[in-house]
Amino acid sequence: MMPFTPTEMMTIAASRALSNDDVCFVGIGAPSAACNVARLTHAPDITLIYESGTIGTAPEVLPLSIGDGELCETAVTTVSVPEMFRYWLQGGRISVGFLGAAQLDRFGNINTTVIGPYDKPKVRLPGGGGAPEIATSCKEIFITMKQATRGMVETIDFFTSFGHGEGGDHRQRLGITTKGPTLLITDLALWRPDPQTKEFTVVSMHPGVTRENVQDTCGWKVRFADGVEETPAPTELELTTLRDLQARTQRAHGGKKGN
Amino acid sequence: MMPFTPTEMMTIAASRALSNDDVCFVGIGAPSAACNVARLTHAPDITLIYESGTIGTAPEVLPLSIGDGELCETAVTTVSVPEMFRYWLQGGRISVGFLGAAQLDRFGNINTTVIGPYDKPKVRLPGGGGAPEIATSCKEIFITMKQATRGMVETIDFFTSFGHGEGGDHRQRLGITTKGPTLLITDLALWRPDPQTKEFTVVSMHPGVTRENVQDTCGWKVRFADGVEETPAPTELELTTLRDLQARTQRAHGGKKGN
Amino acid sequence: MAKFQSLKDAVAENLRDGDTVAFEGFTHLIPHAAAHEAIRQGRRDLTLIRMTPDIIYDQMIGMGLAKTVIFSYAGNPGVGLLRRMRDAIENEWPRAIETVEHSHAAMANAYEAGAAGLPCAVFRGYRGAGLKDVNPAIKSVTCPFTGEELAAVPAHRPDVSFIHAQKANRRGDVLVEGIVGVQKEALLAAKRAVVTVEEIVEDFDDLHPNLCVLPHWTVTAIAHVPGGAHPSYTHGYYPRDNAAYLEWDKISADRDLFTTWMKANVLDVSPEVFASRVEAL
Amino acid sequence: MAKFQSLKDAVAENLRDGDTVAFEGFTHLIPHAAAHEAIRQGRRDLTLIRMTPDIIYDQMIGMGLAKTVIFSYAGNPGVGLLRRMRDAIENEWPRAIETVEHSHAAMANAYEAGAAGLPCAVFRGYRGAGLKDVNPAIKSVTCPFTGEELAAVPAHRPDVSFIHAQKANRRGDVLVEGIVGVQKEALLAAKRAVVTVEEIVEDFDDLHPNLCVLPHWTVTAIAHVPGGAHPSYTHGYYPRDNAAYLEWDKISADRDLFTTWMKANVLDVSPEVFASRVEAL
Repeated sequence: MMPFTPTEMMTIAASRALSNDDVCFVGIGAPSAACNVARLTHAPDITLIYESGTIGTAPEVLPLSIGDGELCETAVTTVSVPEMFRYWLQGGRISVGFLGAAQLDRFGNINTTVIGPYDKPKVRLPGGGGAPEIATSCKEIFITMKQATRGMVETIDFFTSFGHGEGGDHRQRLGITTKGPTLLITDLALWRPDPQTKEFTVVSMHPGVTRENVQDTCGWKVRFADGVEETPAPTELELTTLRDLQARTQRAHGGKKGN
Repeated sequence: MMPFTPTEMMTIAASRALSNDDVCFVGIGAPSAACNVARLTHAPDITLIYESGTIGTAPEVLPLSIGDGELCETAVTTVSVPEMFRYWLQGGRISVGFLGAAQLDRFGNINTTVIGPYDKPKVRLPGGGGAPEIATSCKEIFITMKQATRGMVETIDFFTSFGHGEGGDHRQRLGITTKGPTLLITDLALWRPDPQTKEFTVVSMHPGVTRENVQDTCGWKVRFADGVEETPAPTELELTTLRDLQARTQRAHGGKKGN
Repeated sequence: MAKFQSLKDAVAENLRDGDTVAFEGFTHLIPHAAAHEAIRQGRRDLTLIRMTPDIIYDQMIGMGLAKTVIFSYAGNPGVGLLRRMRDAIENEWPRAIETVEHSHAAMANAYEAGAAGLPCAVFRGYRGAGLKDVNPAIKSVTCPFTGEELAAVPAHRPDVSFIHAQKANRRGDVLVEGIVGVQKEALLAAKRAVVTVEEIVEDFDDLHPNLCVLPHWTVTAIAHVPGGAHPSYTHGYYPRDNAAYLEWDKISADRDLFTTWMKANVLDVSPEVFASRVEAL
Repeated sequence: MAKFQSLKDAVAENLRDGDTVAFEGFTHLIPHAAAHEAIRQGRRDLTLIRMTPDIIYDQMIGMGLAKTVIFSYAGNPGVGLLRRMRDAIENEWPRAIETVEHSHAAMANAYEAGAAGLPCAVFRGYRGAGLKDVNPAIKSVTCPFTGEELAAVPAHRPDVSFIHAQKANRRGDVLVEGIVGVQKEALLAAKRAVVTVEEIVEDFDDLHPNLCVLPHWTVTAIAHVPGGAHPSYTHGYYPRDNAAYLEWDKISADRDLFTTWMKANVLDVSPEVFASRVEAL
């Protein structure tokens, strides 16, 4: 087994959750790496969509922004941003939406808007961008984040995007017909919502991770599934693919600055 | 003076009402000929838009349909039909819309839907197409038709598109801010709405036409403006341009049939 | 995922009696070959959606396939009336049909809303117009900011849409170019989408990034039918057969002539005939 | 009708204190040169609309031009936070600003509705999300056919929009290609539209008919500013200056450093400097 970092494990675990038939709405950072590792390994025909309007992209390097030129150059087609949100996202054509979080609660509700009160924030975060509608229009949502008690919290400061709300059938009660968060991929574990309560439950821990590691980095009392599995370690192919992608990306984006 | 037909006079009179800065929503038939004669004579920079999505077209021959290939080939750009109706027509970007009529009343209300009752029509006409929204979204409307008592009627059988309704400020009362019909061009005369009542009033008669000719071919009692003018006869340039256009069109569309 | 198959199989698998169906194409790219295949397969009780019913629906209505027609302009463009559709409305021949009539703006917006997954389209329309008194599918909503009353119509959500396009590539992506009409919207609004194409090419690598390409996973079936739009046209392949449109005015004027023509030119032939029809154009 | 003029004149004639203005470009084609000219001319009390405020609004906010910012994602894409915008919100430096926050879907739909001449945009959005509790500009309408509650937001109708594009021709038609973003909508939604371009060419005769071309009569002013999107990019001309985006994180972290940088790189230079900035990329 090649040695690997927790972040690499997280990215590779996320990539494994994707299949050849998926149509993914990709964010920047870990989701982008995961989606492209999937494309370069077991899911060569996966469709990657970035909200800049690029549909079916196959970038050689990871984009720094969601609107990098290479996304357009390698796309099947590039549409306007209103069309992206109307026909493609709202139209219900996306199978998996990836979201990250500054704060996350046990029901997959996400805050990326403010720390503190909205009107007088302690920290003004970037805000939701596409997330409020990604969270409800994609057939299902995968969340990726590194575990930390200040990120995985009992109560989020702002509902940037809706996961399972208060849990149970809260989505259905709001008339939302999509599944919402079905998978949380952290640097330590894989979590899936309990079928009834919708509370995220640890179903698999990454190699070498203990229950204490998971609980110590999570702000709510963690539930573990019966028979928690061990996430298979990254294969050599997965790790090499990810590292090559990141090395190519580094070279491409480390280019010289304009005058 | 070259001899000319009443239809030629109608087309040329309509073309004169257009200027270089106009953005015209063009129908098929007489309006299309008028718009293109204007473009080929005094208004070379006029913008012609056909509802097929072709913006700024300059066809060499008149299209048989509003979606002929040449409209696209000579256009500044070709957009989708939903965009045409949303951004370009509803967006308020069209200065002049041309409409024809099967039945027309004195207030510029138009019927192209049915003769007889809607549910049991004596004649089922093609219907409105773009007309209902052209009539209210363009800054002003020009109507062209050949005069006949069965066409210019006291009461139309169906309100396909709204002109001045019952006259007066009826448009404003419906919240419509555009001018509506400002000019009726027939084969005998030019008509403009009375500033107060909005009833179409003859302001100019074509050469050789008498008041009796106008009244005999109109189903309502005709009002004549103080000091009715004589429409200047077509110039040689206008007539030649129209006839050349029609001859080119004839040759182009008279082509052989597929097997 | 797009399946490459014969037009016969694509129609048989995707069009059922009683379906709501759109055959779209705005003057350009009208899918005549697909409609003829539907006629040969004898589908019944269809609800036909199309902005301009045109010759294509005149033929389907005249052959008795239609129960309802949702439309906005029932003319033979540049020629005159649709005589088979009139005969069905005025005289119930060969059967009575229901009509649901809209404006072009309403129809275009209804396709757009269907593609956008919305239940209805909202636009500024029908002000002072008579259709809203005779079509109960025309309602209104009030802008919560200005109080303006806007028109609302139900989104089009066909069971299946048929379009004709220039090209597919081997993966099943489809290119539509020129006058693109409402085809993208009609396809994305539908549960199933069948596309006939002039040509199948290896890949689309040389295309400009902003062209209208429908990814393979939005398409149910693709059939290779050169000439499949005739007597409509395909930009870059063959021109509109204007003479055929003029001729239709005569053929459709008489029930017997119509019936004989349909037998000889539709019922007794197969989709391959379309390629030869456009050869001389 | 498009008027060809210097960027200085185009900004002076079209942007006034107190205006509602959009500088659009979605990662690609961000009109930095036009924003710098607005900063040099010292406009005040602007309501700035933009999906992703980005470096361009971070600079305008930090220089005190903004009264209100209407936005949906206030980050430095791929890098982090917008430190000048944060400083204005958290510490009212250099002045307090009001924020009106939406989702991307709402902003895109609001531009679309503006271009379409509608008073509001209707879409399926904000379900379960917190923004509708803090932004009174988020309301709802009910679908008259299904009873579904849909989100409604006011259409964007800027007094003036600024975009950067690849090319204009001599008539003043403008070509935007690649990632086209919301630029067409931002331009058509505005009362006045100013476009900076990389290049002015004789005509557009060789363009594919379906490209995004804005006819000259939709454009108020065109200024020729090569490199005018830097550090954003222009597809076909120069790449994104990723290093400049990373560097901005440091410059914007400190008020003095920011002020010094703005003087040296914005206040004391002219639009011609943009051409040289992209030379080495």
